[in-house]
Amino acid sequence: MVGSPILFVAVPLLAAFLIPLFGFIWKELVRIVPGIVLLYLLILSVSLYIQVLQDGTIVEQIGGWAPPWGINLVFSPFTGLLTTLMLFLAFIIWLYSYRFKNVDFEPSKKYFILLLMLVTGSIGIVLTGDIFNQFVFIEIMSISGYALTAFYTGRDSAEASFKYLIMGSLSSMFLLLAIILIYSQLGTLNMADIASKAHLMKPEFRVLALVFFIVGMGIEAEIFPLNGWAPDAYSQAPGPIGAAFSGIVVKAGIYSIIRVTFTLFDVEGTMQFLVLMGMITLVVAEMAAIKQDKIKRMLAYSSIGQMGLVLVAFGIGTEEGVFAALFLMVNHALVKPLLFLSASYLVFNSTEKSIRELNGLGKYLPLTSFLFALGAIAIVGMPPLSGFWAKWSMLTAAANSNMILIIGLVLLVSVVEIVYYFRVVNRIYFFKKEEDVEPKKPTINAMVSMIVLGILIVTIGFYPDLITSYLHEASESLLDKGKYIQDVLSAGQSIIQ
Amino acid sequence: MDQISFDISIVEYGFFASAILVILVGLYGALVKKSLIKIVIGLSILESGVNLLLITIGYIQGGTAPVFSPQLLKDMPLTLENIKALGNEMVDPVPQALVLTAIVIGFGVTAVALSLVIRLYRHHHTLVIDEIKNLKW
Amino acid sequence: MKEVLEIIGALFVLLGGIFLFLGGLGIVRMPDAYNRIQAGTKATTLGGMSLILGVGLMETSWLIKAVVIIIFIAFSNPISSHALARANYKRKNFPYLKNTKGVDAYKDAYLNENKEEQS
Amino acid sequence: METKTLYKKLTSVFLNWLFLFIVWNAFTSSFQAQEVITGLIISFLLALFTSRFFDCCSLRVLHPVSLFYSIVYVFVFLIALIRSNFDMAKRVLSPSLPINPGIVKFKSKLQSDFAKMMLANSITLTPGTLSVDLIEDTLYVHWIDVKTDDPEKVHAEIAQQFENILLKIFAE
Amino acid sequence: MKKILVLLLLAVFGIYLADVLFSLEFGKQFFTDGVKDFYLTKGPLDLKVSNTITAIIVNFRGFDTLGEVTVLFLATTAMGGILYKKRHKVGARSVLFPSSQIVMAGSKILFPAIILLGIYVFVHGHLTPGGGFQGGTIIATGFLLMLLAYQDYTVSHKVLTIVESLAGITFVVIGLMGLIKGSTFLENFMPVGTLNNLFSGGLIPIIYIVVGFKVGAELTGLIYTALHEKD
Amino acid sequence: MIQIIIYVTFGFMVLGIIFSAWRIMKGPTAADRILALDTLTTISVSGMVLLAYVFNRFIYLDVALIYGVLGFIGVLVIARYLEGAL
Amino acid sequence: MNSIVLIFGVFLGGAILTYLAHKLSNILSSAFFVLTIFTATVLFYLKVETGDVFSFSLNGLHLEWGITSFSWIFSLIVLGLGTMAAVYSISFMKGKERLGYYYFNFILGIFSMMGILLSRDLVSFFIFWEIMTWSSYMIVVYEGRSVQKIGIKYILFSAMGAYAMLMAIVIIYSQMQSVMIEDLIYSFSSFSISYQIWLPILLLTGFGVKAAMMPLHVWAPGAYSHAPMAYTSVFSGALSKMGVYGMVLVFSTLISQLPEHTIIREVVAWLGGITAVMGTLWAITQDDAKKLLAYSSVAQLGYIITGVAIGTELAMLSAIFLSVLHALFKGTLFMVVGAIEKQTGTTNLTEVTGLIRKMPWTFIAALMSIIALAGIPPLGGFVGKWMLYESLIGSDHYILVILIFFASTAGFLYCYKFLFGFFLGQEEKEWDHVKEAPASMVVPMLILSFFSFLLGTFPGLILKPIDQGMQSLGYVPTEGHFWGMSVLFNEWGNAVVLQPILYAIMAVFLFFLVFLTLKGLKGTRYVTTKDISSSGEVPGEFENLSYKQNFFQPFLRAVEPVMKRQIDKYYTGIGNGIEAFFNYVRRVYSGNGQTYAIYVIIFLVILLLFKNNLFG
Ligand code: NA
Ligand code: NA
Repeated sequence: MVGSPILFVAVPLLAAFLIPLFGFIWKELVRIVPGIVLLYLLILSVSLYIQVLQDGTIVEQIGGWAPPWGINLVFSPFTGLLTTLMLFLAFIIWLYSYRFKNVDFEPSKKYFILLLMLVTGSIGIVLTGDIFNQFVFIEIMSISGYALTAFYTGRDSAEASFKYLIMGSLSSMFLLLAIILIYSQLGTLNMADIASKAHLMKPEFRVLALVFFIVGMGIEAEIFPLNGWAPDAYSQAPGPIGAAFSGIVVKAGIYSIIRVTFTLFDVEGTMQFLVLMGMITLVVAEMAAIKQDKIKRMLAYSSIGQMGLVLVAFGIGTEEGVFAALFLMVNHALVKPLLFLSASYLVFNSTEKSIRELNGLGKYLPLTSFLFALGAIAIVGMPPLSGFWAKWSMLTAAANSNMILIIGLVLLVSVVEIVYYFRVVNRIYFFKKEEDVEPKKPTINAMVSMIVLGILIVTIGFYPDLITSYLHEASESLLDKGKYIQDVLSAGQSIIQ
Repeated sequence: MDQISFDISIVEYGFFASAILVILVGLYGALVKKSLIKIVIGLSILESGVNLLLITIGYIQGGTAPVFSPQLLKDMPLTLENIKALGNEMVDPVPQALVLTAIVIGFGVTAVALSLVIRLYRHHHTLVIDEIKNLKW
Repeated sequence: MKEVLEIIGALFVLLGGIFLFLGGLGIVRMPDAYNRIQAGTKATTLGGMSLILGVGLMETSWLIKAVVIIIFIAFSNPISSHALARANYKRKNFPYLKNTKGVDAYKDAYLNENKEEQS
Repeated sequence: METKTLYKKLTSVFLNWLFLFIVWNAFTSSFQAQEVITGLIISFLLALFTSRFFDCCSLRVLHPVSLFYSIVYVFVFLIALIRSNFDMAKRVLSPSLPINPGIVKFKSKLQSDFAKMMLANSITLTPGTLSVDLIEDTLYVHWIDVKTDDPEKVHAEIAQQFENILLKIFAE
Repeated sequence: MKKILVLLLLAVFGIYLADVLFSLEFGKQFFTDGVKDFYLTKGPLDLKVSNTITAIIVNFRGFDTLGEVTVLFLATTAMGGILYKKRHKVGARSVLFPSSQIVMAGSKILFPAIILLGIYVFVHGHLTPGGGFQGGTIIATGFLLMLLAYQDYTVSHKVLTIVESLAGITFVVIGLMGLIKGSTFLENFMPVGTLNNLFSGGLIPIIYIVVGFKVGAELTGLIYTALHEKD
Repeated sequence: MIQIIIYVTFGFMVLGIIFSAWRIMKGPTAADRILALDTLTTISVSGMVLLAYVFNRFIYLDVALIYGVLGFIGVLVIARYLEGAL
Repeated sequence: MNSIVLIFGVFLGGAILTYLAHKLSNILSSAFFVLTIFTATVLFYLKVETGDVFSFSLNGLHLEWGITSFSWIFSLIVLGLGTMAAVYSISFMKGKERLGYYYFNFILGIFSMMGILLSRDLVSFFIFWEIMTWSSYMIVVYEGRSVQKIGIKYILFSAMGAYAMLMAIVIIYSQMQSVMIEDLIYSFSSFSISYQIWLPILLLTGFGVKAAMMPLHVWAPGAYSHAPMAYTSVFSGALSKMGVYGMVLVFSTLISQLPEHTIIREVVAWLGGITAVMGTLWAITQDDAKKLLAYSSVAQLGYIITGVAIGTELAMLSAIFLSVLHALFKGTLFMVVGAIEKQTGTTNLTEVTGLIRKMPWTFIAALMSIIALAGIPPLGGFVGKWMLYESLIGSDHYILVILIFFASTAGFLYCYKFLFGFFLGQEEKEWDHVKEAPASMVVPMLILSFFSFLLGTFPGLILKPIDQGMQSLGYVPTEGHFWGMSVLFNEWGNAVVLQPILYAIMAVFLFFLVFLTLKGLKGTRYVTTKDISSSGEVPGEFENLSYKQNFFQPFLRAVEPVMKRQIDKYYTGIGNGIEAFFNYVRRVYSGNGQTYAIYVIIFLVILLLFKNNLFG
């Protein structure tokens, strides 16, 4: 036993409560401790993950009560993969954030607490096996998100945060309504228990609960008409937080919607619905992205589009589809943060943060620019970077399910994507610098974090087999609903007997 | 003074209906009112409605609070049967526990919302939501 | 003894109910905020006290806690009424003066206070 | 620390403790040893913490005379309250609403804030009067049926009975 | 126009929701083997907690509560972050507009009583319909009373921070001790005592006391921040 | 007999609540509304105590007390706000 | 180590080294640059033989690299032209910014083209194809802001083409769970009929973009003319041939399996023909040499596409032969333009004039290439075109012959314009200072033009390997092996005896050459444009009377109706429409948080209303 999944929540919480006290001792600890915590959790996650791949899913019962009575955490090949990915990114983002901007002590203390909690919330969403507990974690994540969006004291960040908050409140309302409907029918909140009893629900309750879940989690997962908050929040939050949103937070949103559709309910038509919504999200987001003149906003729309693509891949519903979706998620989780992080330095000193201001920066910030360009090539799915394999998996999965039209549409949209990313790259490298805004050189820690992401993107591009076996394990784990129920509920059954 | 039974059958659906009504009123406020404060109030009302519904779901006809207080136990021995019998007279404790969590969370969100309103007012000198849209398209 | 206490308690309860009703009636009927406060406070305070005392008498083991609530009501109600009355005055809702001599001894103090604030 | 302030402090801690302990027992209403002991400890800790606000009274209030007058006060107050209610009921229920409102003022002889507050509260709950504000030692009272605006007469009319007893209780 | 649209939408939503909910019989339980029966028997029998809600909140679903506490903690942090201003002076409220002397005098005596009430509520969380959140809220209300009555009343930010941090740490550490002493996080490792005694329920009262302190400190902080916002 | 008295009392209280509610809606000044709310609080506290008796649950008295405290401080907050001091 | 991996390693390592070396010194970087390409070339021809296979597995796919005798022919183009262009680049790029960047992408370009040729599976093929696309894009946009639109147009079309190709590959993979090209050829006939039609079309779309086939060519003139000339020679000479390479594969291995393949063939052949005509016409109207050559490339590729599409042995042979030749002469010509640009600073045909004595070697290279391009014997163009005509006639495409012949004839016009514009005509003081380009630029040009001369004269040298390559695609060996000897001394085809005509044409040509040379040696006098007296009219002061100006006015007036149909405009129209639509759509993000909240409820209500349709 290397450790227990509960530590993924307990340790950051402990750290978050400790950080204010540390601030009284030595202010630098406020910055350092989160990094140590994240690093520790990353190591723990990797070792647990290895263990899980060998010995099977770990189900942690909290308070000593077996599911369905107690809350449980499920560390499976699927959730473990996501957790590891999130922690890796969180650590990278921490590394980058360390001295990203020299804000006062008070805000920076809050920044690191909130960042830690943003990550913890996301991980909690992924790990928990209890539907109400997931709601709690969603709230932890959201509140951290609201606060971090409004972190900069400028005018527009509060606006973005307020929109996020309105949508987030609606989201929690719908989630609660769904939970109410389920509870009224089944008297249980445990996901595995719900999954095993879902057939006992009256059909109209089940469908209504599903609809509420889709609306509620669709807001977090940025499905099309529900994602109005996302571009604002992504673009107004500090750069590393934009990276965290696109790399970590939205992944948790997608996870929750997937868990509901794949495990909780077995409602006919859900998969086609995911494809439909994913497609609409993808198309609209890319349409909006192409005309943006703010760099982070463009990245935000692109992020939304990618999430649409992920949903489409999940909606294919086959093992290949899930595999592709996970591949897309991993790729996006590596590339989009890289784009956000590098873009943040490219527009560091400007107030407008417009694409125009990237003109000619290739000369002044060569490595940062290169990493941005690398990210751009990877995100549009051009070989030989990681994005290509993700897209390839997605397209072949679609082809194997005879979704030819989907392939065509996805590729058509990809063309749009290429156009706007290459426009930006063009500006960075081939335009003359106009403004007098002095570009800021990234700090060493920021550089290291970006380079690590860059290396991973290239490595996976050249050698995708590095991760594919894990993705396969994960997708099998997600699809095997019976095993999930068995894993979670077996302990409780033995108690009854 | 032992038995005073209150017949609630006349309001059979009244609780559901009023919870739904509160939800709708809150939503209406959040979706239509122009003032940021009123929107936040709308969201709070909405939240109350959902909480109300949650509580309503857990109600069991004639049930009392799920607290095994001394007055209730009187001199009963603590056996499984006794407890079960008492428990059957009680409302479902789970929604009550959930609602407490939901309320606390809702409170936290409202606090954040109000501080955002203050920030917005500081910058825009208005509370009209239609005038606060610098971020668009 | 127990039955007697129950009966007495029930009467207190009834009396309390009536005064609570009167308090409601008072705030409907009285012509301005100050008078409504007067009516509301007095009636509901007494009503609440009486009702709770009644319950305490009916169930004697509850008496101590009932008294706590009674004391709290007796202590807090006048304070909140006073605070409301004062706030209402500060919002320039002066006492109902139609058909009266227009006695308002507070006005001078209020004006002085305002002057201080401005300086 | 000066002896006097220390004495004052100890007094307020002690009184606070006593007060809180009584309140605690009233809250729990069970006189189990666990509860009582817990109550002693909690009220002591809390008394330490909040004693700097608890300056309502000196040890004098524990003197039998004070306690006796306190009881007297309760009865006087209750009678006044009941009278006031019937007075109010009469006014409320009579169709013509026989009122003649206004704000009058008078000076109180009471010294401590707490005593003044008690007076003001009592006045609020007695027939036809409502304390609007207390500035220094002048009390402004909304009177539903103003009979006089001479402070002396006002004092005699609406405050005298309480003030006398309060003076005895707080020994001022 | 927008109003009509919204009304129409809400009508549809309401009708669907009502349609489904009205198919439930009010006051009847639909499911047969929900988790509540387990709680209603294990709570008093195994945990010796008479308030089953408390048993659920602190023990069966104690993890939610940890999250809940975190949410509040985050809300205070968030509020502080959102309203942060560079030259922020604590205690900048004007003393020009004092509260009434009556309220001042009253709150002096009410304040300790209200705090005591709060403590009573969270200490008896396992016996009465109270608990850490309720008690904490009442305590914060006490501080609110003082802040209302005394314009220059200040609450030490540092003390609040220390209280809420320590309380949070205690909560997590208690949980982790469960992991070490028992086998799982938040598992009870203390004797449970007798039902309806003050000292019963194992860890539950301890956790609820911790929660009470934490919530009290956090809400007080929130109120304090909000009242001092005006510039 | 006692049951009837309690029913009657509830009847009175409901009337009181209706009157208060009417005043809350009618106003006209903010103080009127808050006053009515305050009245409502007192009536509710009393009602809770009475319900505690009806359901024979001592623990409900705590609820009533706390409700009273919160209502009182709520009124003070609003009063202070109306004064313009917040 | 496998030789293929080794070569790829050399390319990649060299690219990175070159880039890094650039940080130290330009000379070192240039050295690495040339060395990399040379080493790779040498290694390739020494070590790699047909049948060498490197196979590996990636992401669950079986992938294979190896050369076939068919792709070997194209490797000649890539490496031959690549090497020359690399050498040429050194001087050409001297003093320019971002050399490391240029070299890096240049090497990646060559590398990716070799990768395409070495890929025996579709995924590798696609990966290299994409690397080729973005590396060439990087160079197209080298000039900066002014070429933003051109770059975007290029990447847009390339991406659409590539994704059409990717779609096909994905479908193929789903059909046979393999991406090997040979598996595809083997199991293509078992695909459903709609796939049998659509897959080739998708693939052809992809290849058609790179081969600048109408109507997918619109990116080409801009991209060709705005990249640095050193690269354009590779771009137009080799990179576009990758499209041809792919088309050959598709036509010879897939479409030939279709029972009803004639329609696709006809359509593409006609597109090729039209491309040839239009390209020629557009080329004629250009006053800028780069543009002129760019359009000319489009036209030439048109011939080649026609040949590929017709797909008879002779047609295919001619198409591939023309591909090789086109690489040689068009590569040279772009280098010539580059040299002139380098020396004079402009490539405008109406400005530069009379360079024949100042840049004689450049002139010779240009002349040889022009002649080859125009199809005058004995240089290659003639052989190729003649074979094409014959194959068209042989397959009864009479109208196409007329088209191609028209294009070919009209092609003389721009050839003349090019040659005359730059080199002949009056010398002007303005260009007095112009000197011959440095040797490292001249030599590659001369080498290339020498080869176009050699292959034109001895087509057998290349036709034989081409023939072998075609056999690997399933063509039977060409009848009688009569390509084994030089065109000069052999009878031409079975039907026509060519020698008399040939000799006649050659006599004219020789005379022309001698005349020009003599004239060049004698020297010309300096005149100004005002010296011209024209039919009694007194020209106005600002009238440019240089006859290069509006040279083909009457001709153009005649073909004006055709020219008006500018495909570009349609694309622009479509583009604007799409953009406007996108702009309209994104207004759903109105910026009002409340509106977003209403969207949520609308979405909810839609789901509720249609829940029975959506969720069973
Ligand atoms: Na009152
Ligand atoms: Na009150």
